[in-house]
Amino acid sequence: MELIILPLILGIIAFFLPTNWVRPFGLLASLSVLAVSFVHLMNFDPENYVLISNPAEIFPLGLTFKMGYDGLALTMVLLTNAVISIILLANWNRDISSNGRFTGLTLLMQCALLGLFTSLDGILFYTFWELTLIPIFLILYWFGKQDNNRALFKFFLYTLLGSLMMLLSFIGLAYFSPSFSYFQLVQANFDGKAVEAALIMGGILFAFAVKIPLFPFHTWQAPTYTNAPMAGTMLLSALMLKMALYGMIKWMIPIGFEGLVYLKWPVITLGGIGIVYGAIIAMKQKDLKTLFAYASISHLGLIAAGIMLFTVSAIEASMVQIINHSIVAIALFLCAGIIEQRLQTRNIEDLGGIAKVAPHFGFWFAVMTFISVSVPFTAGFIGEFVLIKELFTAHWVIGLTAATTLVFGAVYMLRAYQGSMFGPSKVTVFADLTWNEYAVFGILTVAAVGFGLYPQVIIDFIKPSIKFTQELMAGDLTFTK
Amino acid sequence: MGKDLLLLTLISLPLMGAAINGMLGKKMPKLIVGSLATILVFVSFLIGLTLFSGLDKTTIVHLFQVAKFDDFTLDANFQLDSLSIWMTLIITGIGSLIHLFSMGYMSHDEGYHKFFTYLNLFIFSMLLLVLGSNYFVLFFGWEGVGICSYLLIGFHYNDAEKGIANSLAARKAFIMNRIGDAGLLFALFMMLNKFHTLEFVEIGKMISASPELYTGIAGCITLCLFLAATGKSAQIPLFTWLPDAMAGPTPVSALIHAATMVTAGIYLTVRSNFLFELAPTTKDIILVIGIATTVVAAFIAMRQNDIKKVLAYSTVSQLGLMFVALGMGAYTVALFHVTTHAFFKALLFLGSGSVIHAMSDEQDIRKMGGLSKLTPITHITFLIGTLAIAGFPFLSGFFSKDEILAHAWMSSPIVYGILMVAVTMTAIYMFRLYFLVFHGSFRGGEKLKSHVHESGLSMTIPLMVLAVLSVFGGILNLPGIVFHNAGHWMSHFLESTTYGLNQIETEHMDGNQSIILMCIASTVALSVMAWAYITYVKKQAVAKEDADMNAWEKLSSNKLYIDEIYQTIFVQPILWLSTTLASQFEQRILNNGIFRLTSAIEASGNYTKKWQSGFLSSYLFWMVMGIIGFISYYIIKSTFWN
Amino acid sequence: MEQLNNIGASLDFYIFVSIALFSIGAIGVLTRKNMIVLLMCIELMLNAVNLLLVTFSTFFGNGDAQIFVFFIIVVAAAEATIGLSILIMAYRNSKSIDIEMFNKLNG
Amino acid sequence: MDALIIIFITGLIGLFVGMLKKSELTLAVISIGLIGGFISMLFINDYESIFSSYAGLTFSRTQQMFGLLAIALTLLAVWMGYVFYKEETEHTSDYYGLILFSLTGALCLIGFSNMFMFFLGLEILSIPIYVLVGIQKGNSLASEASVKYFFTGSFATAIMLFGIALIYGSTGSFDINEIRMAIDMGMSHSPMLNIGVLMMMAAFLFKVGAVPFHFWGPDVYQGASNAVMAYMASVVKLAALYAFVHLFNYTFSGLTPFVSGLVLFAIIVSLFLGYLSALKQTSFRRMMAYSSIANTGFALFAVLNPQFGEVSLWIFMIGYACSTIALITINMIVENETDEIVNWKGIGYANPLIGITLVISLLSMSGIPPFTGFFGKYLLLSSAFSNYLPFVILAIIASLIGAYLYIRLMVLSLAREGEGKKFKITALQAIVLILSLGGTVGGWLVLMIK
Repeated sequence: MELIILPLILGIIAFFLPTNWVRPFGLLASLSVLAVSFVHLMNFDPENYVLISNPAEIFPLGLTFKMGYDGLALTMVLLTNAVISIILLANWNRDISSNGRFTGLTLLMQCALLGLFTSLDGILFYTFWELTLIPIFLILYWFGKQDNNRALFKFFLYTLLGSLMMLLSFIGLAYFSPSFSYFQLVQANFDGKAVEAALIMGGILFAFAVKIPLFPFHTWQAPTYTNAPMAGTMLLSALMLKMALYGMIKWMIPIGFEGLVYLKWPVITLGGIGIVYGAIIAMKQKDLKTLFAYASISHLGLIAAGIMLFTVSAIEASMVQIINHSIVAIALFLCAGIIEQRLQTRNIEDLGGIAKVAPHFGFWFAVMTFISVSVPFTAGFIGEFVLIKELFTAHWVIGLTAATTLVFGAVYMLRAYQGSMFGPSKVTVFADLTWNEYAVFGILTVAAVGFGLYPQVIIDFIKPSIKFTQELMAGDLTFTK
Repeated sequence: MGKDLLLLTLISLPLMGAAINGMLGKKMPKLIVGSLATILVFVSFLIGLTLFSGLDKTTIVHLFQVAKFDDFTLDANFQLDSLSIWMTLIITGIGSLIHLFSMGYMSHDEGYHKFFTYLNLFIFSMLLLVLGSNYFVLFFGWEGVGICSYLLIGFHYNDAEKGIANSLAARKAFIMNRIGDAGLLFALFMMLNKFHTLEFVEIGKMISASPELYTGIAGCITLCLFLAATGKSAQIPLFTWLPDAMAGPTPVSALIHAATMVTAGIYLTVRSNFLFELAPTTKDIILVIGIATTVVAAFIAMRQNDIKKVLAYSTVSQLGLMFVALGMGAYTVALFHVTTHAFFKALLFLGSGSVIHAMSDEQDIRKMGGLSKLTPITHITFLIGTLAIAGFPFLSGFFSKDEILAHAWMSSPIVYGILMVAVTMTAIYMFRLYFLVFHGSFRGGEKLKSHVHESGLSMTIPLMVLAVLSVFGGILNLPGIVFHNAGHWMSHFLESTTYGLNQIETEHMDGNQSIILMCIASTVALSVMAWAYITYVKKQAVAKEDADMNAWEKLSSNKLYIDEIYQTIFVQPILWLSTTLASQFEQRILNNGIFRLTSAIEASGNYTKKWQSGFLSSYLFWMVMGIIGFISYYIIKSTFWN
Repeated sequence: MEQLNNIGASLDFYIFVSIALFSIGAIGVLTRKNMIVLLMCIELMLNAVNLLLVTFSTFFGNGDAQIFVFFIIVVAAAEATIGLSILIMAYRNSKSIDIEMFNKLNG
Repeated sequence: MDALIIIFITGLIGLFVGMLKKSELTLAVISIGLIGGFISMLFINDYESIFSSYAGLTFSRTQQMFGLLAIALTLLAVWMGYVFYKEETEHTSDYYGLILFSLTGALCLIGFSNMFMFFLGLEILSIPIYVLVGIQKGNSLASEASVKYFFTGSFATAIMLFGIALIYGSTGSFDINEIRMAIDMGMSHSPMLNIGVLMMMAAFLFKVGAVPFHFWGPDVYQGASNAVMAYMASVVKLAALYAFVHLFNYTFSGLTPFVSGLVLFAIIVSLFLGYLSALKQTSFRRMMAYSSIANTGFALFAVLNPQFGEVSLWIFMIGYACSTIALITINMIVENETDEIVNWKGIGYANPLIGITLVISLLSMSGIPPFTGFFGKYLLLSSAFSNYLPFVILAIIASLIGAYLYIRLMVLSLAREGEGKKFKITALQAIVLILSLGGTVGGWLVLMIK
């Protein structure tokens, strides 16, 4: 429980701190939360569930305030804490990080995310799902571009529409399950009611599809990213999108499994379209952030499609890919942020020759580029390899479609990199990296390469929980602690 | 020291070098940086030799398990057998020579330590490629060399005038290789689904156990593998990146784009021969593409005026030749040509490098001429290289090429005929190049001439070593007619790894037939040489300007317009699609569609609020209307509801 | 029933009369613009209700309805007073008692 | 019973205390009286009253809860209005007296068990409001509002009475239990009864302010003062809604399938009309009026839900009333002679307390968990889910529009660069804000206790 309470308290404190204390406080706070989660990790055994809140009786509305984590959730928890710390570190040399409200909101965001990942109760899940929206909204609004209201409303209402659909699904779910406890929801039997299952699943899917975002629901993303501050973009792409993917693995498919037959291929198709569409649009974008936004549409389309297959390997691979994408997202948006901070522009056409004036930045940007095109020795390679393999096994057409990301990814990423770093030096003065940026890049590279060479860590961690979920769905497990 | 440990050191030494140079290179003096890199590679060459001498049977070295998914596992294993060790020797041997060469060549470059870091990294990934015991590790190496070649081609990215061009060339190379890699990936997927493993040995066992089971899938797999091979080894349709890749420093061209990386495709094919043997169709396709490539490239090479471009196209052509051999199932022959080609092509590139160095970075042969006196060593070595590639009797190229021609003759005279044409063209452009560069009068102007000088030792030693190799390389695999017992030593050495390959031994045809073939080959070489001597030395002909070229010459010098064709067929449409989608679909339909909808909803508020007129009478009126509506509702309802 | 029959009129008759009264009142409310007349019309509607209630109470022969009528009368009186005072205030503010004058609040 | 009497007496005392021209004193008296009423309402069934109990006025558990809520909300409204009331010291007590009398009516309306008390409650509730709306004598808008409210209101009363008369005519009783019995015994098809019920429903829809009887709402809310509006939007709505739900879920439950169509129509139209018109308002109180029309639309789902209707309504009203009171308090703080919404620019960023309160209130109104507004909507919709799914979906869509409305206001008031000037908040207002915030955040926890 302290896992969720701690960031809440720290966040509230951060609001009232004097300006010059905020920066170190924020970093320390996030690190302390990270430490706590590591303590959880130390005495965690992937084979079983850890329930951090488990009241005996069922409250009105079928509310059971169950909270806990398995390997899957704990992975996300660790990811969240790590990412939050890295984001705060990455913003160290920006004055946004000395703003109490920003730090506080980030920590509240962390609290909401941790709650989301550890909640084992439908309504609780929905609650935290909505709560994450508020801090990010305020961050975007207060620290983003000042004329960003339209993009902001688009983002908020779009996601809100999605979550309302999810609410409908949960309301409908109440008719199939005695309570909102995760375990009972998963065991809710739709025998012979596949269509209902599909409808309920569809409602939940809508919420996730907007967040991910899947192909036709992605229009909020690019404007939101471009208007957001660097930290906001990082939070969005490195964490909030992952909520949806996690939700798909942990909640959507296990709950509505009977309906999966109806939704499997449509979603995979959308994912496939997204892969190509995002990549193709990214090719000619001028604004680095927009480019990366479309790139992430392409990447996440792949992950979503892989998840919908719901084979064990696919889910393991998508977890690897989720982590990798968080790394990539932070890396790329940090690069864009650095360029913007130094030059007040992100337009590739105004850039060029930065590598000459700032060789270290050039080098690290290159490394990040290669990580993001998921060359071997990086986590992305394993993830994409297995995901595309699974898709190819499911059907060769989608396999081919997914594989285009190998080529197109190289095309737009190299264009972005070379366009901004190489060529005739339009940029004459460019301050090279500061220590915290070095640190961030270093950490990210180590993580990417580490997971790329030994992804087994992640796999061992989540395989039991997938198996467990499958048994739970099959109902051979009467597990209702 | 156990074999596996030796193997791991062999692989890790270049990586170590890369790490050290990468981190501390900036601080260290250039000499140490260069010699460190060189020595490490050379040491691994020595280790390779020891392994080679002590080689008995195939040994697998298990390093660690990368990932275990529920129906397959990905392992980092290394395999030690004749093929892999042979490739290792080529890579490390040529590699160390070229390292040595570049110590001199790059001495004035500010990116010195970066260069050697990349080179060592390349050697490392190349070793991964050839030593890996399964397709997964092979893929790691496969992509790794791609990255290194990207980095090295674009090495001078911030060069004042050629910076953009260099980085574009690098990008082109990387992306085209990526297309090939996709093919390799799909091959891997199919193998995983079919065999549930990627180990060469195990797949080989399965297939040899019951070949008939796998004939169908083998076709698809081999096609994908061949796509990958075309990407790396610059075959039609993916060959256009190689000439552009000459933007990189010359040692890079020699090492990566002549001797080692581009032969990865051949290695891959030989490695998976058990699959190719099951897919005759694929082999025919390989044959056709090989022939096409070798002819086309040779044709283009004839009117190139950039010394490195000529060599690049000749590389493509030679690779095509190797694929012809593969297409005919003569794997060891292909490898033999790989080896000899590595020798003389490296030699030629380094020679051209030394020339360019001497000419202070001038690459246009129209500006050269008469360098034979100014740079004697380069001249001699270059001549040897030329003779070797042109198939001058009893040089390395002569034998290796002759093997291929012999097989061609065996399979069908037509193939043989076409290949002869290609061979002739090879001789033509090589001698043209040689004579234009080293004979006649210097065309570069006095100022330039004063600078011209012979390169230092670190550059000439490799040249000489390679010259020796290119002369005597043929001994490795002499045709049987000369020494029956020593004949085809290399083929026999490699047979152990190439399962069930159908050898067309030259022994099968009677001695004089093969002698006739040899005679034809040598006569062609000699006559072309004579012709070239007359044209370029006696008549003092020089490379024409573009203006007064005839049709075929234009075609040749413009590379058959293939780049332009690709541009219009593939690149432009995609970019157009990108802009159109972004502006039309994305912006107009999705964005504005939603925006219109929302604004319409918002605007509808204006109408709803009009209802609130502010007049009491209208309020009362609507209330009465409501009640009347209620009552009418009752009337309707009561008629239906009971 | 008897009493009703004695007067020679059926229950329906009374109901119709009161409905008529009520409708007249309603129509008056709708058509007239003078507040005082509006007030009177509403009183008329209330009286229609009274009539109806009284009729029913006679019909059922129990008295609660008649008590209810008294309630109504009282409340009606209260409403009338409040209404008149409001009317006066309105007149003070905008020298008119025509309801068409009051449309500052709209939209 | 005692609660009513205490409150009524307090109202009278308040009037006399008012002669001392000491508004603080009046406030103290009134507050004490209300708190006393609250306590006696809390234990209303647990002790023997000195007054003989009257059958027409019973307080079951739910009714008791509604009563408590009504009193509590009145207390909040009284406190938040104090700043405004005390300006005209000689009238302070009039305001308070009237509000308390009206509260008495509200309690009657909550506790009624026959048509007498119902009618009386309704009138006692309404008549003081007629006065309160127009009590700013000089203000022409106020007088217009009170004129409109009075005429439409008394017209509705007449209709209501006609309905009651018809129901009496068909069932021969004023007692709701007897009426229920009569309906269950097969009266349900008698035209007189049905039309009577429909007329009552029309009047109810008027009282709660739902389409097509909503017209008074915006005008009256805008014309009335913040304080009065707060009281109307919270207590009056609560009492009227409860009476509506109680009558139709208990007494006329046999007719639910008959009226459901009309109710659903009213719900959907109110939702969309309310939110859409609210989008285009510039006056804050007017916007709140429209949004209250829409929220009424939500609340009416309770009418269709015999089992949980009243509980759901209770939770929903906590959420709605608390956030409304909070918002109106804020409006009162920031208002400078006009109540244009633009006054709100940047206030949230400059004044943390206001900021937090308005953010949470608005989020609760847009139905975002874990705030009471969400659970209210959740309960209402989930009970209607199985039978009226399409309408639930429509309601969800409408609530999205509503969310847009509230978020827009939130964005406006949280603007950074705006002229976010600091406002001084009196202790009483701060208390009101915090209390209502508590209600908004924790009100739904009551569910967990039960």
